[in-house]
Amino acid sequence: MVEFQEKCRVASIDQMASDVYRLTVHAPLIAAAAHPGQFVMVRVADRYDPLLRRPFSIHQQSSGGTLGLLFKTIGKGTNILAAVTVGDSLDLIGPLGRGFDLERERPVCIIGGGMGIAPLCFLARQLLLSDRQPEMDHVLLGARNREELSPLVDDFIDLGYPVQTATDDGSMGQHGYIPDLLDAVLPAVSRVYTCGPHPMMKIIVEKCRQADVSCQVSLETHMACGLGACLGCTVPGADGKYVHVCRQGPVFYGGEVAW
Amino acid sequence: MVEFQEKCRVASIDQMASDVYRLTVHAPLIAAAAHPGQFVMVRVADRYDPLLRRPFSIHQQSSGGTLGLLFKTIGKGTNILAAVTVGDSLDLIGPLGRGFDLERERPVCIIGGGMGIAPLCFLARQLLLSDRQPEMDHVLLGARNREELSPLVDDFIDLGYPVQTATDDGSMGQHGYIPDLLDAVLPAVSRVYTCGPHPMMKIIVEKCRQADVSCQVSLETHMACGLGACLGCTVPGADGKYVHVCRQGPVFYGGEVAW
Amino acid sequence: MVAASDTKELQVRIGSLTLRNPVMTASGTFGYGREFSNLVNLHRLGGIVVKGISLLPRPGNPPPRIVETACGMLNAIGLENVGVERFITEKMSFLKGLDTPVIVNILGDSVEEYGEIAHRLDGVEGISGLEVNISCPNVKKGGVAFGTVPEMAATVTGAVRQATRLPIIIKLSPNVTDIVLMARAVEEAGADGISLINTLIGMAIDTKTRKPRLANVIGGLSGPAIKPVALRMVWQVASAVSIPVIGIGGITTVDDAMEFLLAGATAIQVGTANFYEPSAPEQIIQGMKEYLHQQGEHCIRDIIGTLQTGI
Amino acid sequence: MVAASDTKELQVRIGSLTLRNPVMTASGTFGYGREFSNLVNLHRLGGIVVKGISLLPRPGNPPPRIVETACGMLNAIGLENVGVERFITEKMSFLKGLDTPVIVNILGDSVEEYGEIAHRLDGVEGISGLEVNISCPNVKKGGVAFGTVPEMAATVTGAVRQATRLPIIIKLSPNVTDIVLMARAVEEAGADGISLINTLIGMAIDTKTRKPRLANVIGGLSGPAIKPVALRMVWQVASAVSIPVIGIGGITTVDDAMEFLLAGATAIQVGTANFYEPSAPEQIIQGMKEYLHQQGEHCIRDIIGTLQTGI
Ligand SMILES: Cc1cc2nc3c(=O)[nH]c(=O)nc-3n(C[C@H](O)[C@H](O)[C@H](O)COP(=O)(O)OP(=O)(O)OC[C@H]3O[C@@H](n4cnc5c(N)ncnc54)[C@H](O)[C@@H]3O)c2cc1C
Ligand SMILES: Cc1cc2nc3c(=O)[nH]c(=O)nc-3n(C[C@H](O)[C@H](O)[C@H](O)COP(=O)(O)OP(=O)(O)OC[C@H]3O[C@@H](n4cnc5c(N)ncnc54)[C@H](O)[C@@H]3O)c2cc1C
Ligand SMILES: Cc1cc2nc3c(=O)[nH]c(=O)nc-3n(C[C@H](O)[C@H](O)[C@H](O)COP(=O)(O)O)c2cc1C
Ligand SMILES: Cc1cc2nc3c(=O)[nH]c(=O)nc-3n(C[C@H](O)[C@H](O)[C@H](O)COP(=O)(O)O)c2cc1C
Ligand code: FES
Ligand code: FES
Repeated sequence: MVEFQEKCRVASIDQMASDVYRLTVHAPLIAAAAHPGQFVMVRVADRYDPLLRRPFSIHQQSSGGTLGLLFKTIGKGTNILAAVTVGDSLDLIGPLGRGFDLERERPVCIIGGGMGIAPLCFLARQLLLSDRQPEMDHVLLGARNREELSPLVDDFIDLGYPVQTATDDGSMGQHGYIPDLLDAVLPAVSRVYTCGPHPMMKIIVEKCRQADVSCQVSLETHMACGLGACLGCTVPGADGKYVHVCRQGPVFYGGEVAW
Repeated sequence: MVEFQEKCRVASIDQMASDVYRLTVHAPLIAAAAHPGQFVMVRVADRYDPLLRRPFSIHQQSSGGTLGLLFKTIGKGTNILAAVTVGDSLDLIGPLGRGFDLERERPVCIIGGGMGIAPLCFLARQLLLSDRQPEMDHVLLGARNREELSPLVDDFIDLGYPVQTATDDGSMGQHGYIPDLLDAVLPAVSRVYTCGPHPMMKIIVEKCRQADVSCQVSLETHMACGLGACLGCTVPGADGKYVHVCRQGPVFYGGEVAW
Repeated sequence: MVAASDTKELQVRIGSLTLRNPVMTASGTFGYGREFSNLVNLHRLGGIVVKGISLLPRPGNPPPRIVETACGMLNAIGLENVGVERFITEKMSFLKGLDTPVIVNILGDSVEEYGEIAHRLDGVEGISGLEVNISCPNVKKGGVAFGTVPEMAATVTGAVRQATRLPIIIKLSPNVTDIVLMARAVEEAGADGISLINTLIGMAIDTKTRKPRLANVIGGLSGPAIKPVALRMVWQVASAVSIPVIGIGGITTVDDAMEFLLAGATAIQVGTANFYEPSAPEQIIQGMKEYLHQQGEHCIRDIIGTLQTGI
Repeated sequence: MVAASDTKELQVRIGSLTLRNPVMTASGTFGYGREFSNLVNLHRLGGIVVKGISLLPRPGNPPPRIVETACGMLNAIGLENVGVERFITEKMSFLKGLDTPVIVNILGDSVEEYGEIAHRLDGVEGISGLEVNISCPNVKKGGVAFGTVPEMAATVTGAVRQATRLPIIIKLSPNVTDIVLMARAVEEAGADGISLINTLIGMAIDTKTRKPRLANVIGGLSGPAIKPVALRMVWQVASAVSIPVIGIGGITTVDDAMEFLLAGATAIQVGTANFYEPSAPEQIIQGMKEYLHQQGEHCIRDIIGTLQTGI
């Protein structure tokens, strides 16, 4: 396990939708060590308001030393982040936490909802490294509307994955809920990877349990340190004990946590 | 007495020296009511760090509704201010406090040190409105070095004032101290206006007292409100009672405060 | 009458005093009202609490008196004020012209002084209530603050109660081990309401000069930094007494204000925020109506104390 | 020997314990040290205070456990820890390999428990001292915190003193009326040092859901927001006791640290800052040398308590 604190120059910031941004920074040390499902803690301002770093999944990574984040503006920190400009310096700590186990068997099913799609892009790319044919896999992506979903879908299609979509407003793909798409493909897959809203993941974990398919989920909780030190990021584990999302996760097997 | 809270668009920001900036904002209400020697309270960030507004003298004012500030970066607030860009919005309250009394008799002597020159530019321009010939007046300006002083000197020269200068490092004008230049002109003037470092103003007030020349000084203290409400901006008055710089000043007659 | 009930949606009561809305300005942060008259529509406020008044004028502390801290500020004004007589003659003429309740914050060195000043203000036109600042040192008890000993706080409350027919609000100091003990003591002694918190005691040092940043060495900490402490104390006190509680401490936005109301405050005061955002009180009043709408409630009284602490 | 004296310029002592510099990491904010080993050079630190340890493992509070506030954060971790036995077997193997003093923060429900855990840790290789967290509720006294009653604090101090030969530091709670009374009580009961402050008690509410933001409703406030209160208390205590004082509260920069040393602290601890700026302790150590140079002083001991409060 290696972790770095790195001062990173902003290489690009693109507005993908009204409140969604893709940020690329030069972070050679973190990028070189990153594994899909891991995250970084970003210091969004060098003043004390906001005080704490913000956690973001690693969305993209390049051997050239860049790291991509995909984020939605929801509050103080993300709004500050959306206002950075190329050349600004950002302080990142990472890569942090336990990521996805890269399944060699196939086909797998990748299911992402909203910003939960962020880490799955990096996952999808890394899965291809083990001479896998993406055509056999399944990718189910959902979001509020086409504006938000469409650019993310392109990422998977560019890699050769077949993608099924759903949107809350029906503006792209199926009108409605991503987990509904799962039933048709579940019998055929050996592993499900998912990240998205908690209720969505809960349903998926339950479907996988019933179908006896291994399922990895990526969780979100409020975090102060991301390092396993503050013990602030607990969720109840399946055994009744608490688990710490930043170290034991953020990626868990469905059966490891209480739903 | 009128005061406004105004959201002002940044019209320009120019770096005058390594740590000196001139900021121009659109503030039609404040600009229309401004009198030389008055100041504004600027909210430099909409977060809570830094929390308090920062006081700045009104440096320039145009009938077109713009307001100019001249400031030196010394800490958190001024550094944030130095990073604004054209089009940003800044929240200002002003015009605040008691300004200079515009002397109709002549000649007057204007003495500024460092950033203390800021309000004197506005004063110098307003003095000309009463069909005064600036050639008869005296302007003594000092700063650390030529870089800081030269652009400010130009402002006075453009208005037609004769200017004498001094710098700490001798890079422009006399090597040394501004008050030394005063002795030669003091017998001839009917009024001295000064703003600058406290020790400088103290000497000037004393020289004026001895020469029985009326002298107005502009003071600086830490301010929370600028409105006379917090009672935080006190200095000892000449009568042993405290005076409040934001309301009873920032401009005082030399004899009103204890030195 | 829709219009009438509509204007009453924000109305609250502190003892016999009715406020058109729960948003007041805190003592020492709003001068004598007039200072803000160019920037704030004083007629929209729920109430104005004026700068603390003592029997005789006080010069206050030497400068420096204020210093900024992280998300807060320290002040050591030293209770500078014009004294009760000049307050009545010089400041009340403006204030009594307002259609907004004026609450006079009072302070003293001794129980007797509190009683005297309350007596002097009783019946003065334009005064709707007294707020009693008990964070002051009791000079007869070696300078221990009235607000840190329940018995002393109760004695002051009783003395003020005797001296006036005006509603009296006791303003508690947060610098105590058990705020509930203090609140119960003043409730029993006859307070009509309790306001809290006054400032936390703090300090700052200039490391270059190696001197305190305040001439008085220590001062009162206020602003957003203290909000969590204030909210906790308001919740504890509101859960323990049956008189109205007024929440104070770092309130800047409507969200801040609603936190205090949910925790049990009947009204709130905006303090330090008046300095950096004079529009805060009016924005909060406006925001409260929107909050009611969002929550599907009809009036602000349906919000007060409705924090759900169960799971 | 210039080199040797040079490396000693930052050296300070807490009882029999010598620290190579005054900069430690605060309990609960630095895990068991190892969590930061990728980011911080642990060998440069003056000391490491580990997460609070109880006799038996504790699961801690349900989530949510943390929330950000203005220039601060609230935590209600609920003293989750592995218990003293697993601490010794699982955590000490890493810690004892360090050349940096390790101070074990201990806590208990009863005086006996404090004594037992201190006894158990006595003589364990690699432990340089104990820091006693007395901000915990005394279950035998109806849940009143040990740290709010001088007698109870003294009793705990005495029990720990009896149970160990290690230097003991008592960590005071700031949630009291008179911090000096607390400090004197633990000094008399045999403490080798006093650390302060622990967190202020605070609260935050989600106005949308109308629920507390912490499952535990209340939590401990830490970070830059509390620094002025911490500094004031350190100054008061350092002026009143003759044992060393360790300053804690919002320290992020060398300037913050020097404020505490000027106020009388012999050493400091960096807490919440480890979360947002893990390099803070090392930056402070470096900055201290520069500060000495700027002030024309030779060693850090010449700075401690040199605040000039006269005019
Ligand atoms: C492991 C992990 C990976 C994440 N990856 C992404 C991602 O790739 N893209 C993305 O858009 N978001 C991601 N999030 C959520 C992201 O951290 C929050 O949206 C962000 O912290 C909000 O900060 P804010 O200041 O804008 O919001 P505010 O609401 O102002 O934040 C207040 C506090 O709450 C915390 N907080 C608020 N919402 C969340 C949340 N959903 N999860 C965790 N903490 C929260 C903040 O960190 C901060 O401490 C991730 C969260 C975790 C834990
Ligand atoms: C009436 C008045 C007019 C002024 N006009 C000008 C001007 O035209 N140009 C200019 O460059 N400066 C001017 N100043 C000084 C200016 O206000 C400070 O330089 C500025 O507040 C520093 O803020 P900071 O956050 O960068 O510094 P910090 O040191 O980080 O500020 C910390 C706190 O101290 C206060 N403070 C620090 N220095 C001063 C100071 N010298 N005077 C008052 N408060 C201070 C700040 O307002 C803030 O509350 C004026 C001050 C006053 C009172
Ligand atoms: C500059 C200043 C002066 C104050 N003067 C008084 C006072 O005279 N009487 C009083 O009871 N409280 C006084 N206070 C305390 C405030 O009324 C309020 O209780 C405290 O500041 C906390 O609220 P805030 O965080 O919103 O400012 C003063 C506060 C400040 C900042
Ligand atoms: C998440 C968290 C956990 C803490 N756990 C402990 C603890 O176990 N024992 C203890 O004595 N103090 C604990 N503290 C208090 C800190 O050690 C420190 O006293 C306090 O946070 C103030 O310092 P700071 O503002 O630098 O964080 C904890 C603080 C935080 C933020
Ligand atoms: S975020 Fe601190 S332990 Fe997980
Ligand atoms: S700055 Fe508040 S009274 Fe002058």
